[in-house]
Amino acid sequence: MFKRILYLVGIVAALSGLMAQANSDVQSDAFHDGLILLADNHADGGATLSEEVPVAMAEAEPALDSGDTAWMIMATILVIMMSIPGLALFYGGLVRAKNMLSVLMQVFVTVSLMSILWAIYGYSLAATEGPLNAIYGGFSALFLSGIDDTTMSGTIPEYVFMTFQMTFACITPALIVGAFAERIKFSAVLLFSALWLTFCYVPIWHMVWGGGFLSQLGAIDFAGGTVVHINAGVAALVGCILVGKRMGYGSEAMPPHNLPFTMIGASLLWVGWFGFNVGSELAADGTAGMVLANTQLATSAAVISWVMLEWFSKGKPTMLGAASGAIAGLVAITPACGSVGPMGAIILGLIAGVVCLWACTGLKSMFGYDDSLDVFGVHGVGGIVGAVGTGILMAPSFGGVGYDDGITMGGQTTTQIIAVLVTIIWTGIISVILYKIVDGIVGLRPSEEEEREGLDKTTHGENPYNTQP
Amino acid sequence: MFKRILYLVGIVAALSGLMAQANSDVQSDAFHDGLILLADNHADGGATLSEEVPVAMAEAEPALDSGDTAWMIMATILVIMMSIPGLALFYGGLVRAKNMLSVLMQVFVTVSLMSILWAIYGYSLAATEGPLNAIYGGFSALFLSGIDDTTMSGTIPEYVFMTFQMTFACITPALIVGAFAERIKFSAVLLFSALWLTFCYVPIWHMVWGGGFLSQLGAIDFAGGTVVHINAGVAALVGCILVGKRMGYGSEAMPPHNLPFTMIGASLLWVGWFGFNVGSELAADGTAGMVLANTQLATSAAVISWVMLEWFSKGKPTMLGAASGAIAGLVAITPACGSVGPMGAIILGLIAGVVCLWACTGLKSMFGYDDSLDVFGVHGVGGIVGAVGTGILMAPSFGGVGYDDGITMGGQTTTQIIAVLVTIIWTGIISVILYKIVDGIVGLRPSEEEEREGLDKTTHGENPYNTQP
Amino acid sequence: MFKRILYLVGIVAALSGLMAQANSDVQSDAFHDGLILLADNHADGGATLSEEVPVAMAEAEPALDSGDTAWMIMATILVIMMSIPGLALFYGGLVRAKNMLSVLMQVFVTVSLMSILWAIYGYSLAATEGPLNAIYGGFSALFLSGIDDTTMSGTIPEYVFMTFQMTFACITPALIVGAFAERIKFSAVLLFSALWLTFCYVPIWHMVWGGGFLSQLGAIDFAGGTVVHINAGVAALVGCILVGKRMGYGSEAMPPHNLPFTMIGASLLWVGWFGFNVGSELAADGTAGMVLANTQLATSAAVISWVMLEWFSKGKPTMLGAASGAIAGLVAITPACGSVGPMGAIILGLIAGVVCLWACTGLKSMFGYDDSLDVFGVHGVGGIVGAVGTGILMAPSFGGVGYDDGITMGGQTTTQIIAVLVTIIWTGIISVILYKIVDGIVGLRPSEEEEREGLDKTTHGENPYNTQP
Amino acid sequence: MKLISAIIRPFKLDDVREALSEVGVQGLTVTEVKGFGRQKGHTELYRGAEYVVDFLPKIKIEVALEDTVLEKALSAIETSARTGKIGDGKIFIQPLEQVLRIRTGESGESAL
Amino acid sequence: MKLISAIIRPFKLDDVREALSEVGVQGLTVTEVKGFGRQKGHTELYRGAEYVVDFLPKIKIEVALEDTVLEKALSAIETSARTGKIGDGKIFIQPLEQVLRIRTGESGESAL
Amino acid sequence: MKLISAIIRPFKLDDVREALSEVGVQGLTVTEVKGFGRQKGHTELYRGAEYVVDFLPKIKIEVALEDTVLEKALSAIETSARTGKIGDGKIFIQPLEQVLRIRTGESGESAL
Ligand SMILES: Nc1ncnc2c1ncn2[C@@H]1O[C@H](COP(=O)(O)OP(=O)(O)O)[C@@H](O)[C@H]1O
Ligand SMILES: Nc1ncnc2c1ncn2[C@@H]1O[C@H](COP(=O)(O)OP(=O)(O)O)[C@@H](O)[C@H]1O
Ligand SMILES: Nc1ncnc2c1ncn2[C@@H]1O[C@H](COP(=O)(O)OP(=O)(O)O)[C@@H](O)[C@H]1O
Repeated sequence: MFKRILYLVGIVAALSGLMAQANSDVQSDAFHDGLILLADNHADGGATLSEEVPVAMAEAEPALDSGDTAWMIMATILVIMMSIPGLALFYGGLVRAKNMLSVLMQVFVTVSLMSILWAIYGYSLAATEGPLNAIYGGFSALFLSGIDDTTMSGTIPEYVFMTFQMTFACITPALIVGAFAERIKFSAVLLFSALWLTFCYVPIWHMVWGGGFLSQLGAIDFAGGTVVHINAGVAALVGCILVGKRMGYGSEAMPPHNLPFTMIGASLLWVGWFGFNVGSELAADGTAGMVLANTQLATSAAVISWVMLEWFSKGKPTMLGAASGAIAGLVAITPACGSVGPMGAIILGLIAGVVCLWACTGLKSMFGYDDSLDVFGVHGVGGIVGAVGTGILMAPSFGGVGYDDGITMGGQTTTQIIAVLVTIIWTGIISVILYKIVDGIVGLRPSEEEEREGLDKTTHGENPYNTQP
Repeated sequence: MFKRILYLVGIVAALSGLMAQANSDVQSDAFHDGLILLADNHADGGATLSEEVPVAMAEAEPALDSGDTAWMIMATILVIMMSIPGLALFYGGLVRAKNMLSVLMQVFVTVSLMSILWAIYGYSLAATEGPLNAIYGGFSALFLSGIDDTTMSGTIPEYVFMTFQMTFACITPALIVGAFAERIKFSAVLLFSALWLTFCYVPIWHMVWGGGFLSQLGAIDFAGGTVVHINAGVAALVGCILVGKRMGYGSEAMPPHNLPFTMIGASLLWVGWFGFNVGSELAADGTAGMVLANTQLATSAAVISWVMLEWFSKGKPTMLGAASGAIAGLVAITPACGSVGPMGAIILGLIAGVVCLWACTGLKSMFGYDDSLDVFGVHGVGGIVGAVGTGILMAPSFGGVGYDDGITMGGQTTTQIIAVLVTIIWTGIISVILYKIVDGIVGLRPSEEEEREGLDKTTHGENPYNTQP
Repeated sequence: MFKRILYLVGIVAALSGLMAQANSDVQSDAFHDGLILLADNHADGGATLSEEVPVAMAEAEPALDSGDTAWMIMATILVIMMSIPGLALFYGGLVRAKNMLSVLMQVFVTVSLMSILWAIYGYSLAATEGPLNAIYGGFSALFLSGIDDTTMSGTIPEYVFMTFQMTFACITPALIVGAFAERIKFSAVLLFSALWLTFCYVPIWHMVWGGGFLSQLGAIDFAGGTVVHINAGVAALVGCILVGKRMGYGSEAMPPHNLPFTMIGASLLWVGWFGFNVGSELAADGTAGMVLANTQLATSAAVISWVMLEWFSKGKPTMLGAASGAIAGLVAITPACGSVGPMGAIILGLIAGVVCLWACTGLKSMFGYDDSLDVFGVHGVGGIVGAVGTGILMAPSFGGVGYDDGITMGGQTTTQIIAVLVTIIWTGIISVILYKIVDGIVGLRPSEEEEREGLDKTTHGENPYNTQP
Repeated sequence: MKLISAIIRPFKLDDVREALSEVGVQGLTVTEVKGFGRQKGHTELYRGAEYVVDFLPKIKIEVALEDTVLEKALSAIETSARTGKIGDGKIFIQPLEQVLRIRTGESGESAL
Repeated sequence: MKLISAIIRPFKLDDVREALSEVGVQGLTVTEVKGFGRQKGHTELYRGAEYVVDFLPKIKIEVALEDTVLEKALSAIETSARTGKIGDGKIFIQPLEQVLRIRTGESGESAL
Repeated sequence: MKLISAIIRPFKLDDVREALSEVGVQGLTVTEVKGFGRQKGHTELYRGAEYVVDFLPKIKIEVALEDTVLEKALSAIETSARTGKIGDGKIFIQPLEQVLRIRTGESGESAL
């Protein structure tokens, strides 16, 4: 416990000193056996490296398993479907018609750009070993050098693992755009995404999954509660505050322009999320089956709890509520899905639905920020519920897989909270800096005239719907 | 044959006596070896248990096959995509704009609720052995107790099998909502679905796939012709009659509000249905390949026959006809896909397209019921065509896999008809009771004012499309 | 080189003589070991048969691999999703609202019809050995005779291979309809598709993948750059010229009626294309992983280059540009994905985005044809970029897999160009004839009145959107 | 000649059209509009944010007619469009100086 | 001043606008409407159920103009919108008492 | 009585409605229209093909009112709808002979 607080202090110190000495604090004794281990490590939700090293050493190089590979190829494809068209439609349906294409475009092009950056340097900096290993990986796989069709990552080809992780790097920055939708420059989105991938996503990935200091602490994040959702949620909150409110926010009605698109998007996110969560097992095995069941149950439970709370409190159960509940449940189960049992998943989902509804209404109006599509309320808050809930609901008494030897519920939960706080602090601070840089270079916000006319026309020169005769 | 009629009489008697003695009639000599067997049994399309028991006994516990598991995880995901967004859009596009969200919502929330109920008690009552084993399973897997990430069901983790079957339990009640779309209370849909799952879906599942009496009879239902489609189709017919016609039905035009959505829905149903049908093999093997081909061919054939009949009889081939034909073909091949050959599949599809078109027009107008989205015409009638057609087209002369030793075409077809009739009678009677119960508790139908204004606004407080400036 | 030109002359001669003696020119020495080999051959991107025969001979009949089978079932399903709803929506969103359903319908019913024709004779003529083996296969698998659930094609069931290839035969003719969208008779589409499948698709398939003369030449077409994209693109160009321009083309604005649908379609094409490209490996192995990465990277790169060029040259980056860029990248990487490395894929994508944008604007306006949805500009030109680019970028210096012993970059590239020219000439000439035949039998073009009113109303008797109260 | 514009409830359109046909009106033009008046709107909810929707969907029917049919047409609309609840709508009567039929160039009452 | 409202076929909109520009009309306002008249509708088919669609899509063009341009404008519309088949539409001419330009507050003919 | 039709910018609708309420106008009817005038359109780009869009989205507000409120209503609209840039729109004033309230059959000013 004391040691954990030390780490926390350490990382804050590291941040203030702009990462210069972060390295010396924690890197010391860990040895990181490259990608095979990485895959195991990821699959085990970040169990400490020290335990695993000997095992990995003893094992022969695992052979390619065609079943695992088949599943991981599909999982990769499913995560792509989450972003396009899933996330794009989920977000697009919620904005006003005049900004529909701008949102679709931001997601579509961000995904494309992140793919390329991930291949060029992202994967290397995240998933290899480097001089600043507590926080960043190294440069050995720049331009994917050293990888070919025979390189393995556990029982699957490394190309598959790399591409699977690429899809995570695509969707995470795309999540953020919901926060300042309808009032952001397209160039700002692209520039910010590129910077944010480099300075927030990659280091948190490395800290949690790549053998960095949070994985050594024993933080569990099966499929990305901290790396993806809290990370994106915090950047979103910072973004919507720095960019400022939409013109007319609070006085004009800004209803979703096409809820059926939002429902399609939510459904495809749900469907694709199985790639995200079950895929994070990196194999088609018994744990994968458990993750499959957990993901479906937590999501369903969150739909029910969000809708019921709306029904009882406002008198009407809404389709947008059901869709939002689904995403909240998916977010919350993401870190937990490899550790809790099905009934624990249901409990987590029920809680996530209620808490995220409150975050999108009560919390938001309390502070008055304009998070257009509730990225923080759903991903940030849902991610926190999931990350902390993992520590509790993985207890055998809730049907979970139980703790590692010598770890108590309190201990694990504290570790989880530390990982959450590190993510919030790191991303919170760095994001502020990055938004300022972007504002300086290309500017964040379009002119009032452009915002009023809608970004589709003014930025993209297109009109989403042309039904005139 | 005589014995079969006895069974039929028995089940009717059982029903009148409210299931009290159903048990004693048929349970007698069967012994049911739990889940491993279940899986085999399902895969074999309901071959009688007596044959399989010794084999299953003799076999060692099969090991996990990562290829089969990979495929079954995907199949599960595909069936989820069938419901959301597939079915939801297929239905949603067909109603008037003012009820769009109500339909999306009914499907979305029904799916969520059924998931949870299946995990809590549905799976146990369907797939384990119980005191009323001819009809219902037992309570040993309540809350999924006894299942963990090492429990197997054949070559796949039991969690995967359980979740795969969960998705069937999700979509089946959701199919029914098409029959009384545009004029049903949301609370009635949820309550009816929960009751119907418990008293119609679970017992028919157990009878046909869970070692109950229809599987002992030798009825073949590879992927759910009776369990899913006839079952839902009959409940739909009963429902639309009891709920009554839509206001203005017959006098006002009620054209589909968005056929492109219906086309997307039909396409995703088609795509997802491979999970449904090929997944029911529970393995990635040669039979799975055959099912894949059969599903594609029957569906295509039904598209062609529906469209051609429209073209010749009404002068215009319609997009809605093509989409409806696809669903009709998919329904019809569902029970047959593991037994017929590709040319048999084409024949079955051609027949299904023509018969279902007639059922949605001639039959419906003959009796004058308002089955809003033709659930009975497509799923009920298509299911019957498929179930009976299986008995005939599985003959080697049609390229099918042939009959079990000692079974003739006539014999098998009679068995198929019995299974169809049992399903119709069981679900017909129980559904009437359930609708009455629901009507008593929450009421089935919204007020006239609410129906006229549209359920989106009045029940859900939302508007699907907001394109005003 | 000289030999290659001889082949080219040979094929042109064969064409003029209406295929009568094509056979004698090239069939001579090749021996073709049926389907197992075929699968290998396809997977190897058309490496010469002579090398492989001994290996294939020596190997025992490969056993079914459940992982490979699982992946290939999914790949098949993904390719179906590319056509419906993917391609249908991509195209449908681009036409005017009054022709929306006609486009959806043309794609949907073409897919259905091609499925059946492929099962009846297409597969046999393409994938077996025949008397005209340089160009066509034989009749041994008519009606799929000889195939059952135990027949294998490599490590997967032959039924799976056959159905996978069926989905290619479905989407290829469907691609063509974009060229003459909004002004074609529905009956003409169906008749032309059936003829074109028989006289263009099947022979090119056999030439390139079925042991025909182009595969013997050593042309590499991993997943269908020539067979699918150039083939369809050329037929499209011929078609739009012969059918003539849309009424009002050039004077009236014809903006896309629903760009969000186009974006959904493009996204699902992207997602499904992994089935197309990675599936063409016919296994879940290391090469499959490489194809996965290459496909994602080339597509992303083409999105970026198309959008950037638009942005710099016209001042606005458009959503339609991003979607079109994605398709251009996908097309270009299709033949190359098994031979180039990830950085080569990025280069190819960057080039494809720029060249195809020019083809859809500069080239098209230079010649003044009305290729409604730019099928030639994207598929034809993109396919050529990819096929030729394969020859260059597969060099080890670009990170590619390198050439076969004794083959130089110049040699391979020449072979690629020959394969492209053969496809262009074959399909160019035959398509003209087929369009004339179709024009003679059912007529190509609807009346002016019908075209003005829109094909939805006049041909299909439906209206896509009915939002009136 | 007069031009009447009637604002009615959308679901009454078919009734009104039939009633007008019965009194001899042969043509009319319909526009989808939004009305604001005494009739109360409803509340919509999007993630807990409540919007009051004041503009309600209405249908505007425009009919050009001879003075002699005016009374009958007005009472046809009134009867067929009335529900008795707030929001039934209004009828506006304006002078119409001239009508032309584009197809034939006819003008005046014969152009109706 | 007069206010003319012309109901025309949708695909004639561009022609009519050009014809009006040529006679000096500088502004106009367009509404999508549905028309019911002598022109026969068509039948739509949804799963065998046939619906007769009587209301056909039309375009309403409203133009405010000085009395002096009236004749030229009318004949410009008539010529450019005519196909000679039933359903070409009507032109209604109404008195216009006053026009204001919101931007400047100008009124009367200078506001047109 | 008068019928005023104001063509305004869409985003000004709420302001105008409020301004009219303040001067006592109790009801109005709104139509989505497209306007063509001095205000320049914009260019749209579809795969490199450029289309000039001349018809811009506008809102038409129709208000029937007593002669006594006319002046106040006109200036309420002018003030609330003005941005000072080209394209602010016009107000047309027409005579209104009669108004009927469908629900009650009332006519004249009490029907407003
Ligand atoms: N002064 C007015 N000018 C124009 N349209 C009006 C006016 N007053 C009412 N309307 C229209 O009539 C509709 C019905 O009016 P409302 O006051 O709600 O009920 P009622 O007609 O029963 O008095 C409104 O929605 C609006 O479209
Ligand atoms: N009396 C009328 N009042 C208002 N609109 C009318 C009237 N008669 C016709 N129209 C409009 O004119 C259109 C064309 O009229 P129609 O009778 O079909 O053909 P035509 O103009 O050739 O006589 C109709 O669709 C309708 O919109
Ligand atoms: N003569 C006219 N008749 C009918 N509507 C007009 C006329 N002139 C302008 N309008 C309408 O007014 C709108 C604004 O006019 P415009 O000339 O663009 O700017 P302004 O109102 O500032 O002069 C146009 O878009 C059109 O809808």
